[in-house]
Amino acid sequence: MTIVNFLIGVGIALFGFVLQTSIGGINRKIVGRMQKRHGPRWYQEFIDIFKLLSKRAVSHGWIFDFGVIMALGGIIGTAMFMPLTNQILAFSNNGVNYDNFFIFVYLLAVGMLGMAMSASGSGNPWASIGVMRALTTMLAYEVPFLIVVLTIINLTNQSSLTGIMEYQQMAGNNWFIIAMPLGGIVGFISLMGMLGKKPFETYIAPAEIASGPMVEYGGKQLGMLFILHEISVFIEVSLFVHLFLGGATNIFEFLIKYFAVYTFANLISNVNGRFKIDQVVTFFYKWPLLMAVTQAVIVIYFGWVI
Amino acid sequence: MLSTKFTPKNKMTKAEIDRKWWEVGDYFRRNSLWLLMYCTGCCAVELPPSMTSAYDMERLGMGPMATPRQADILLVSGYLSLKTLRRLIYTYEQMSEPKYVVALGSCPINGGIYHDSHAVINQLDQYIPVDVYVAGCMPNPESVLNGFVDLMEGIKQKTMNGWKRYHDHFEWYKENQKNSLGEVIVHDEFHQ
Amino acid sequence: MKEMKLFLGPQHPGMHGNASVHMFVDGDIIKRSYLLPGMLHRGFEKQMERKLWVNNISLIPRVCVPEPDINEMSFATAAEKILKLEVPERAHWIRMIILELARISAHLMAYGGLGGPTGNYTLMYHAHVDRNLILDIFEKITGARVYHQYIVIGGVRQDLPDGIEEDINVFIDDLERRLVEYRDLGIDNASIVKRIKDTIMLPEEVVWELGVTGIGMRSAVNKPYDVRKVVPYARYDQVEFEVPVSDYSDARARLDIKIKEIQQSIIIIRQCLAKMPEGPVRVKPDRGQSMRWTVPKGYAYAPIESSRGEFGYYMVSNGGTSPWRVGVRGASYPQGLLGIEKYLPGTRIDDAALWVDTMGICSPEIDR
Amino acid sequence: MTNSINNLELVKELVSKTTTILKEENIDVQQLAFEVNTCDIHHVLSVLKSAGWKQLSYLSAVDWPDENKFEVVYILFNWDKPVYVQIRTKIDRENPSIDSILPIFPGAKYYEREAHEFFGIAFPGNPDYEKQLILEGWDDIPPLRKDFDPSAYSDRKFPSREYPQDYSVTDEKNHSLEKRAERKARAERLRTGGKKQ
Repeated sequence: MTIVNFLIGVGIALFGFVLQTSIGGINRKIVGRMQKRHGPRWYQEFIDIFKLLSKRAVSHGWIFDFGVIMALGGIIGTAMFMPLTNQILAFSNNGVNYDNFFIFVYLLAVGMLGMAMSASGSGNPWASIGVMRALTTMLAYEVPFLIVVLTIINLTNQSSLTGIMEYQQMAGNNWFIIAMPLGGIVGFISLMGMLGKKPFETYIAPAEIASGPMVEYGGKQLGMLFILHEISVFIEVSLFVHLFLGGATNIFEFLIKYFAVYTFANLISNVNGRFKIDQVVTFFYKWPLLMAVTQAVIVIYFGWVI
Repeated sequence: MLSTKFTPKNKMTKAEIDRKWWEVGDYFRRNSLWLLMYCTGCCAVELPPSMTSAYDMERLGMGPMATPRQADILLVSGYLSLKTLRRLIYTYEQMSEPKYVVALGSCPINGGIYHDSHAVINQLDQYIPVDVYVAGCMPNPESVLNGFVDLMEGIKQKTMNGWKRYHDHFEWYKENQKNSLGEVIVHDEFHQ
Repeated sequence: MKEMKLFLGPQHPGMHGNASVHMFVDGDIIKRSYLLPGMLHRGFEKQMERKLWVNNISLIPRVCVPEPDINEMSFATAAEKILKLEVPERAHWIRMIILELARISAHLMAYGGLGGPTGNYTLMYHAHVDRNLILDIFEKITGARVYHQYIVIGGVRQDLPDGIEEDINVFIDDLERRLVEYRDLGIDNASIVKRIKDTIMLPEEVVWELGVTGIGMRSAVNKPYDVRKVVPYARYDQVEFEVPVSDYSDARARLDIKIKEIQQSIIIIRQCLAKMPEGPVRVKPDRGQSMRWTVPKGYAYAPIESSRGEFGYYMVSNGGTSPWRVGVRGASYPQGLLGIEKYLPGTRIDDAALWVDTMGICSPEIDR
Repeated sequence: MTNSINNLELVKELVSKTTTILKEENIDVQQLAFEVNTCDIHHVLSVLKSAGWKQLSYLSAVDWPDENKFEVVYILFNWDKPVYVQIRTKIDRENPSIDSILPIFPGAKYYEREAHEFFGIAFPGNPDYEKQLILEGWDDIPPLRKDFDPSAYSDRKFPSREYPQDYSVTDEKNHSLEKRAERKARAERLRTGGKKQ
């Protein structure tokens, strides 16, 4: 574990930020075309973020400020562990890769909790409703997602992301989304929930709770939240690529898969309405949970993996 | 060609450095203007066309925002009744700086068609500083967009500093607000 | 549990127009709620008393912003009722075309407004594209996009321009084809159906208690209670159209009726274009008389079917050069004020914006 | 519309049976107006409501300062027998008060609040008619009374913009032709973008 590892880790986080921000911008353009309009410039998201950082901000006490920084730190810390391909990865030692899946599950929660803390610190009732909804949504999508991932871990006998990637690449690119179709669908639906895309956008919901947790943020804090959001999207989409789409052997493969997944999620999001919070929970605990359990039974007891 | 090694360093003072950074910031600020759509009046009905596909404001990097803290522009769309003005001042003071005010329609300029009404104020810039006026009743989407382009140009030329004026002449603005509104604080049966 | 107080508006993305809904919530359920109107108050009724009859024509469209033409029509018919003035035949048909185009535009705006509370912005963008085409047609006919000042006392301001029939036909054919798409994006979209089906109910007793009219009433009582059918104005008794109704009034039924009404408006416009006779379009006051134009003493109430319900002007003249008193009956008055106080409680916060949207509440006409 | 005449007759009969009609007006084939005594208002309204006129379309007041009276207007409508009925009554302008019709038409609540706000008419029986509805912090006589002058109020309260040049046609030094030429030149300048031709 040398300083070089840390530098690579920070580099990956930075790469993730730049990648997701540009792809987000391109996606805004694609969605614009879908809505019969021209759409913004592709680098608009960068301008937005830097503008927010250049503005003055109001503080609502130290919890408010500290929560944002804690969330951003937590997310950057998570992103540092993310492998891009089989080889590009920050922390590894003599062939042992430190990119266990559970690192992401735990560290992502730090980001979420920091944001929840800070938003509650603002004292705005919309923000506390938003936080409550965000945590409820998290509870809803985590359960089916974890069942599917545990099935994968059971199948591959390891929880390292690069290990799972290599397992899929070994026998002629046998991706889990094809090998375990039900699980793949559950994974994608949970991904939509993680990204906060439209049917599950309940905790942002501008027209209902005035953008929820973000309601009191402006200026620098909002800029940091945007960076946080971009990096967490990077982590979540990469997790899906690595777990279900066979990872990537080189960086171009990763970029193509990443772009495809994110764009697909975004397109689905833009022709849907959003659910109410109780509908989100019942939805996740109904079909995705059932499908995830069925998939687990099929894989573990019957061993039917294509 | 001068060798950089021996040229004396051009020392910049702190003020100059700040100004340079401010200019860099101005580039970002003028290319990403977020609106706070406070639909104070009729002109709000021409905003959906200018925001949606027909005129597509997002080309210029502009978009609607949900809360005053996130927004850069306070878009006063039309006449202001006293009741609205109270809430508008609240909203304006909540926005994070630098902030700009764009007033649509002729009513904020001189009262427009409601110049003799008992409920509508006549001149907005007595109460909060206004950066750009877009005249017309109601202004077309073209002229609304033109107003925003003017605002961008003004940010580039550093003439859009209404928010600084509000700081400098805070007493004067408060005085005017008190004279017309009686009291700026909202009192009604729900704010017990 | 303690009640928490929330404001939906006046500056809130879910609120249409400048009004504020104050809600006291327990968890996610609204316990008490009020509408706080008056932020769009301009003192219209006072302003009209101070202006000449002719000047008022430029003032009245501003009463209800999303659908200005009903104001002009209502004002003109009320004055004509007192004047006992007979309007040229062609003017009636032109008025109907304008009113129906305005109805389509208001319905599209309201239907696209569904995109806001449910988050489906694609629907909103598509609806606004079509609405913008209507505004272009208006610009060709009247010279203005939103406030037309076209329907005046004694007819319409000027005749239709050449070739406008072609434009209108092209547009309505196009729109008729796209209605399917609107259904798919909106009320038949699985994720939106979850939000709007079986919620935001409006039972029949409530309709009679509040005095709700328009789509809200027709969706609940299952009878064609439409002012155009019941008290026909202009030449609505000479065109054939259906009034879509239903007997189960949830949010989806009301939106469904909206789409069906667009369809019926298209049919009416087609008939108008076919049946419209040639001839003069306006009874003009003599040259130089318009400033001194007086209306005899009298009272009249002129109801019009707007996109939200019965809209009317109550007009009193004492024989002077300006109206003595003009009262505006806003179509969204009952459901907007008493409805929010009595029937919004019990729903969830998520539904509040949708409630306001699908009940058809237009704040400028409540405040005036 | 074949039976609209019958409907008119029906309304006339109903109202004349219940009360003495001070004045009757036929506005058009589907609209009638009656002026009745103030004490009979509730009776007339409830009779009409039970006969099917169960929608209160409008409630407001008209100010007649010459007679020193307020006129309160109720407009009812029946969707099955389509006739609009205006019921009007005159009350004193000093300390105006009329009993609320809330027990008959619950929908009248906010109309009455508004009438109180704009005319100052009291509606005993309506629990919160005295609360402010539309205006906020009003400090003058109710605005829709005829003796209220909004222009003076506006001049007193809201500062107006002062223009360095007077563009109005009532200007004493009004040189129309010169002004028109000036305007033309300005338009030309705008059109060509300020370039000299």
